Amino acid sequence: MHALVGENGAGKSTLMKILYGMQKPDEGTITIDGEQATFHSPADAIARGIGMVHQHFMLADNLTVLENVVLGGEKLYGIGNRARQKIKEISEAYGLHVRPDALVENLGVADRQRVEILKVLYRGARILILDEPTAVLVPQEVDALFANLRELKSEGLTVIFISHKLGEVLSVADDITVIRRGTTVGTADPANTTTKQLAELMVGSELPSPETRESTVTDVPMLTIDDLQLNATDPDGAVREVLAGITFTIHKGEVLGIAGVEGNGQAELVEAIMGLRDPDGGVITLDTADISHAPTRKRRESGIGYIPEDRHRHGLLLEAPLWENRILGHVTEEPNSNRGLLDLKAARKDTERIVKAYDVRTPGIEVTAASLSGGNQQKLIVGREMSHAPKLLIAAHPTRGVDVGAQVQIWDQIREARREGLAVLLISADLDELIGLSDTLRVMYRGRLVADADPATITPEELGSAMTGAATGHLEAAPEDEA
Amino acid sequence: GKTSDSGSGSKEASAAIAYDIGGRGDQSFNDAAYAGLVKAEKELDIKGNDQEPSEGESDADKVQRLTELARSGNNPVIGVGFAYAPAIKKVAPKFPKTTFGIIDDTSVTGKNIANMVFNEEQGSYLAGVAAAKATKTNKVGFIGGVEVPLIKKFEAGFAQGVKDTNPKVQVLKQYLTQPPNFDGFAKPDLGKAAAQGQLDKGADVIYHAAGLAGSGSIEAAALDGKWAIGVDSDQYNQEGLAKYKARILTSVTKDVSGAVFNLIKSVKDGKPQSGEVRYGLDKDGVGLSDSNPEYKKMTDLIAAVDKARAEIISGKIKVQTAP
Amino acid sequence: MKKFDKDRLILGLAGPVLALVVAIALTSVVLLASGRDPFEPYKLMVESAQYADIQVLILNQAGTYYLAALAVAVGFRMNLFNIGVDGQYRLAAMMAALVGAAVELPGPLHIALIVLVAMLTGAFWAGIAGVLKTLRGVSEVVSTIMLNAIATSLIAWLILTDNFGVQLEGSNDLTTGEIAESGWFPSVSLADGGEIYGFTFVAFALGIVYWFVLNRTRFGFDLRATGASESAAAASGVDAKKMILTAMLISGGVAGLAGMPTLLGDTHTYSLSFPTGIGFTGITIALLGRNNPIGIFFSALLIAFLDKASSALDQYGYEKEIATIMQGLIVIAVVVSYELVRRYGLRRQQQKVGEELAAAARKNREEVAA
Amino acid sequence: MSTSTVSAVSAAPKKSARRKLSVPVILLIIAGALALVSLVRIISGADDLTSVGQVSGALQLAIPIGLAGLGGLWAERAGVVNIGLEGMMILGTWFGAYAGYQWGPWTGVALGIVGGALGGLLHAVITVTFGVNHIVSGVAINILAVGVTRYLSNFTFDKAAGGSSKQSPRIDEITKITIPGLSDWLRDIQGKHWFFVSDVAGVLGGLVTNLSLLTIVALLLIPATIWILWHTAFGLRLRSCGENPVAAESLGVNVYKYKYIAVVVSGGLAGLAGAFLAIVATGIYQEGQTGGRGYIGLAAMIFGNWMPGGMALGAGLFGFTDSLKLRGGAENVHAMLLLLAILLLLVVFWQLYKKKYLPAAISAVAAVLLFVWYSLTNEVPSQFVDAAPYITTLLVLALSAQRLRMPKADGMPYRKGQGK
Ligand SMILES: Nc1ncnc2c1ncn2[C@@H]1O[C@H](COP(=O)(O)OP(=O)(O)OP(=O)(O)O)[C@@H](O)[C@H]1O
Ligand SMILES: Nc1ncnc2c1ncn2[C@@H]1O[C@H](COP(=O)(O)OP(=O)(O)OP(=O)(O)O)[C@@H](O)[C@H]1O
Ligand SMILES: [Mg+2]
Ligand SMILES: [Mg+2]
Repeated sequence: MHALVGENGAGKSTLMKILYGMQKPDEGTITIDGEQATFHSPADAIARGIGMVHQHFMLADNLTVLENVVLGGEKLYGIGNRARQKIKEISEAYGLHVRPDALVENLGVADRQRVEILKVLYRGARILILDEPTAVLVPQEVDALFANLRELKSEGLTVIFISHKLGEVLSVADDITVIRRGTTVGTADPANTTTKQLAELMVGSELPSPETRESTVTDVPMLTIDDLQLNATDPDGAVREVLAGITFTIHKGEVLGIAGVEGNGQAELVEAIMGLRDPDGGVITLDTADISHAPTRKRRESGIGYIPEDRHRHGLLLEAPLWENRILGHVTEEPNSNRGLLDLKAARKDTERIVKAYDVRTPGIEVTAASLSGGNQQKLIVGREMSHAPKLLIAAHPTRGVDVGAQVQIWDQIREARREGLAVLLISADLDELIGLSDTLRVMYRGRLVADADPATITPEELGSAMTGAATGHLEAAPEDEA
Repeated sequence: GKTSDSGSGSKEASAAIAYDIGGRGDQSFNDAAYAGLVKAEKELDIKGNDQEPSEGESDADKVQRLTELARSGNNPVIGVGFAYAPAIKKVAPKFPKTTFGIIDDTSVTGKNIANMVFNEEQGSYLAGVAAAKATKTNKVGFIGGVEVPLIKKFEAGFAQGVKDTNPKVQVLKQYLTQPPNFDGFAKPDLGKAAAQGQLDKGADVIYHAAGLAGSGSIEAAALDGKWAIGVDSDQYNQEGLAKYKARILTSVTKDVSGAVFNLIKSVKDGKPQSGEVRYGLDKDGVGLSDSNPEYKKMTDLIAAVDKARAEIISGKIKVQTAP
Repeated sequence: MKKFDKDRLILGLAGPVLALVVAIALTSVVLLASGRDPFEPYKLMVESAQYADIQVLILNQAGTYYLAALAVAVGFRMNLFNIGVDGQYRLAAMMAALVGAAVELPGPLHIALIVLVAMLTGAFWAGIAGVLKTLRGVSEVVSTIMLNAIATSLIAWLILTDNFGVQLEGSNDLTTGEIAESGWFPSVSLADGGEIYGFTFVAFALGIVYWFVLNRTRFGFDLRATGASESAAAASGVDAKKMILTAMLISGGVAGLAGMPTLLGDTHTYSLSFPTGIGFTGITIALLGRNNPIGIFFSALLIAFLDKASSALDQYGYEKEIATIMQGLIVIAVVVSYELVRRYGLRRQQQKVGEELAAAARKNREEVAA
Repeated sequence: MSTSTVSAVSAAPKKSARRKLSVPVILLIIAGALALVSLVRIISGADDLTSVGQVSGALQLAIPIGLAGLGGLWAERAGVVNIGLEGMMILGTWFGAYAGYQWGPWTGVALGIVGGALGGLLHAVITVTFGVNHIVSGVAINILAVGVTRYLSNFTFDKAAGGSSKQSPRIDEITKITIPGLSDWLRDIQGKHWFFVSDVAGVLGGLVTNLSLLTIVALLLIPATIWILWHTAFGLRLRSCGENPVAAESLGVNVYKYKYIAVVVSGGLAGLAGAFLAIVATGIYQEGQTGGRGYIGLAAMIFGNWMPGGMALGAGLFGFTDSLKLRGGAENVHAMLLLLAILLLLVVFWQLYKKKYLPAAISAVAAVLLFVWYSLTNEVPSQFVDAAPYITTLLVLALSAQRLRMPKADGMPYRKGQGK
């Protein structure tokens, strides 16, 4: 099991895409089993036993798991029952728990990940490439994944994986390669390397830690949510509770962290607070004003900053230049516009400022957002949201897919603003981040807040178990947390 | 700047026609006008020019077209179809020496304007008489291409002819499309479906005033072994319909070609027509064809038609122009 | 920034020029294949376009096209495909003509009323599609196709003499009656070339408004953002439904104006022979002009030129359909060349990015080595 | 406690969004609808509503639309929007007639398909290889097809006997079959105007009377499409290109190839639609014959939610109302008012049941108005009769809950090797 680490845009994904035949190298060779190989397309790579799980899942939402898996490999076991049987077989053999006839659209991230792995195994791959497979998983899921991977390794498969979480890299990898700006800058032996050394090798800086112990929490409530209820109607007419009885308060200078396995209502909670969904019950109060049914724009103007979970869908106009992306979401505010008219000059100037201040790596502000790497896109978003001095920041996975260097920066920004009275609603799958940044922790399960915990004492493992619904109420550090 | 005077040196006498939607090749109205022009070319030794419209054009385009034709020395310049009325109104005063002809319109007048109009209702009346005589089911059908006043004239005459001949006969009527959707003159499958509907209701004679779409009506009637009545030209002799000619009882003819020829001739003779030139049954401007041998055998029917013809010409019967 | 990048300018011009050359070459091939002179038709068309009256015709037509294309472009800018411009402008022209003929007011007021009625009617008709889309999720592509046909029927009914229509004595045409002279929009008369409809200038002025609203106002930004990414726009505070409805209403309102140059400048009445199909040409022009007001302007001129200059071909024994073929080929060639030029530009940009990163990497390595 | 497995928990399981209608349910729905129509027929006396002629007319009018829609479906399932259907259909009419009048109708059909497929190929080159906006390309093809066919007619049909620059000579007919005994028997039963039984007989009769062989081919293409696209490896690959081409590419699918095939097939189907119009529906080529049916086909496809069955339903609805209006519209469409009023009444009950009082009230008012209109008049003005197919389609779309799901990557540019 070989790990590849490096900062954002270091070239990890690109290297793997070359290895998988999706992009062509300008020079250099690829050697498999002592044999030199050139790939013109993924089909060639697959034929040579290489399989890849991409950073952004490569699944067709509107097709079933079965269809997604057999696609491109129809010759192996057909597209009917034989294939279904084979999928069940593999699924059982590696404990993947995949249902072949489910629509991918209805699956959570972890399930999708397993479908991706199954896709690769189905083709009998001997070399498995995983690009940031753990970024979206909770610890238990990560453990399960690594258990799966170890199993594969024991069967003689080779696994290459990319991760920004250096701890897990050290714990599972047999060998580590560090790349920076497109070249190998070093290798490391996990047995006698610390995360600190690894981080230094990567970015030349120290391993960041989200620790934040001095409390800045005041008793002025900024966001109060009272008995929030949100329903959704299924296509067959059945009404489902998506959120129920959500009640909490975030004070000025407080970071409230919400832990939960993805798909348990966090996204919907954020959307309800942002005004993207109209709640079916309950009251949302921002700084004494009732905003339960206010339009999104009004909420943003009254001081909510938003770092969305899916930056491509909710945070950026990919085909627009950076300065237009800087205007997005704050078109009615200074310096972007003035009495209904845009102030392009000021907006451009401010974009330059953000690019500098937040170290967005880009050749200029006229390039499209799509041409930035993910980490840099995120920095731009954070920069934009912080530029309007928000009263409340909703940060969903603010450092997902962001390298360690940039992580520190983002955390620092949040901390600093918190000191000045910012209230933060933090949602993250990275439990270290959650525990490190939050003043208060809540656990969300099936649309309800089922537990709370003190970040000072809780461990990721304990939090993780509550996220699966195994524990409720106030979580104590000690193992005898109430059932 | 310059103007589009192609100035082809009008030594040789020349006449021009400007077509309506459909243009040359429509096997109907426009082609009939063209036939008149060709006949004039042959018999009067003049040069004929013709120009097509473009789809959905405006009056300005028509003005430009007529101006260009007049300026390059054509005389007469004939607008085929009532759509040319506003354009002729603008252009005619600018070329007082040129005669302008317009077909199917008398709303624009002037010394150098000849309004060639037809009593379509009279021809249709005769068709109504023939239909009423030919029907055995006492149901006959009328299919109009596009519901515009001109086609309603056909309907009015036909219905009156039927009723006057045999009040018991029921007239089914159907229009294919509404203006400005002129598909009803162009899509034979619409004509076919409409005719089929009337046949299913028991009609056994179907008269169409639907241009090309009417060929679908003729087809449907013929395949069902029922009678069809054609329009504009003698459709019995139309090549495209040869297969169904045996079931084309007769056709209501409208002598557009003759009208065009006459106007050109009058100009050539130095006595240009002006004002309303009406072509009715009297001048054989409209009429009922009798090419089908089966038709010729129906003496009773022919007698009734001839009687009606005489009464219309004498003014005893007044045919309505609107239903 | 390097706004006046010379390379970019050359690239920008290279596209259209290359496209025209290719389209003309292909058309010549068609001519040659059918045994015609491969070059004379162009000569004839260009010659014909030197006449003042043809130029006026082209300009007037371009003005009409411009309005229709702007209407389409407003929709396209936010991924709404308003195929219904055709029905919208016809219905609008008809209603405007009806109201215009029914009242008599002092000049500017009369015109203003007519224009207002046209805009409201167009907006109303497009608004139906907008409402259906926002409330019921009906695709605007389907609903506007249907509404075009329904507009045809509605007009046919309204213009019956039993309802609101007028049939002049001796005419086979149905009209809405003539608008009094106070409701005529003044034209610019040329010595012998005819008249440029005054409304043509209004049309082009509207292009400036379009540009300004889209690129310089908050509303325009919201609209473009919605077009670029509906989800991102929603998260940024745009009410997507309201935006769809608004865009549809604006598109319809502008569409309603498309009949105005002809109505106010020439016919002063709506009749069965009122020009049709302009909405569809508008789609072509908007696409050809890439929804950009200047691009649309040139596209409108180009298409109008091909339309009008081609009538000369008829006289000289050439099939004027060749101009239609040319239109199709030009559209294809232009958009393909846009795309090729865009890709070339993108590759260059990426190269630059790559070079910069490589340089940075080298520096880095030296530092590491040091 | 950290050893607990999580895999089973993950996201709250949602119910499958796609409900599969089973065959009996579909049959039941059809029977219900027919019974309703029958009721209206009995009340209004508009016996043509379900007559043999009406149904067979509807079929004939629906087929070109349905074939065009099917063409659209093939392209869009592979992610290419095809608004050029109209143009490809025009090519189909021209090529079909050109070959048809000279070498017989079946050659005409073959060449019509080829003509349309050529249009499709051009669309594929422009959109897939050059990555141009699909709508632009489609619009350009529509213009080009009009120009090319009209231009060519000047050199071909114009010279032929019985043709002109706008019209081809007559094409021989394709064999039509009528099942002798059955057809007459059904027609008899239909003629008795019994409740329901006659309606069933009328519908069945319409489907077995005067059926051109090409009509049968066209009808079979719908199940064939379902089978190819949903039950073969080829179809899976093709659809994956419309859902997520980058994922397909990452699994070694040659996305370009499938897009090309799909768009060419799409053009071929549109060409077949054109050939059908020229050869079966009309018997000649006629300039402007397609008259926007390509667009209507596209609308039918969207109406049918990008599924062949739904598309066929859309085309059928259109053909049915179109036929109704052409066959004595004033009376038939008048009866439709009653049908509509009853349908709206049902909607009212449904909405009341769902406790949606305001929409129920609106529907109720509309139903009453329709009923009043129905009872106070004898016919509908012919102008509105003409609009009947369009209004019906709009109403159906507006009343049925719209959960349109187009292929995810439909209309999106795709470049090999540039996926994220
Ligand atoms: N062929 C190339 N030539 C020059 N530069 C390239 C090339 N390919 C990629 N790059 C640059 O190198 C970076 C590679 O991005 P890549 O996706 O590999 O990063 P990454 O290491 O996966 O980052 P992250 O951790 O954010 O996922 C990009 O920023 C891109 O600009
Ligand atoms: N051939 C190339 N030449 C130069 N740059 C390239 C080339 N191919 C890709 N790139 C660049 O690679 C970058 C893509 O990086 P990529 O999206 O993989 O980054 P990432 O950090 O992995 O982002 P994310 O975390 O969002 O996936 C873009 O900046 C793109 O411009
Ligand atoms: Mg990456
Ligand atoms: Mg990344």
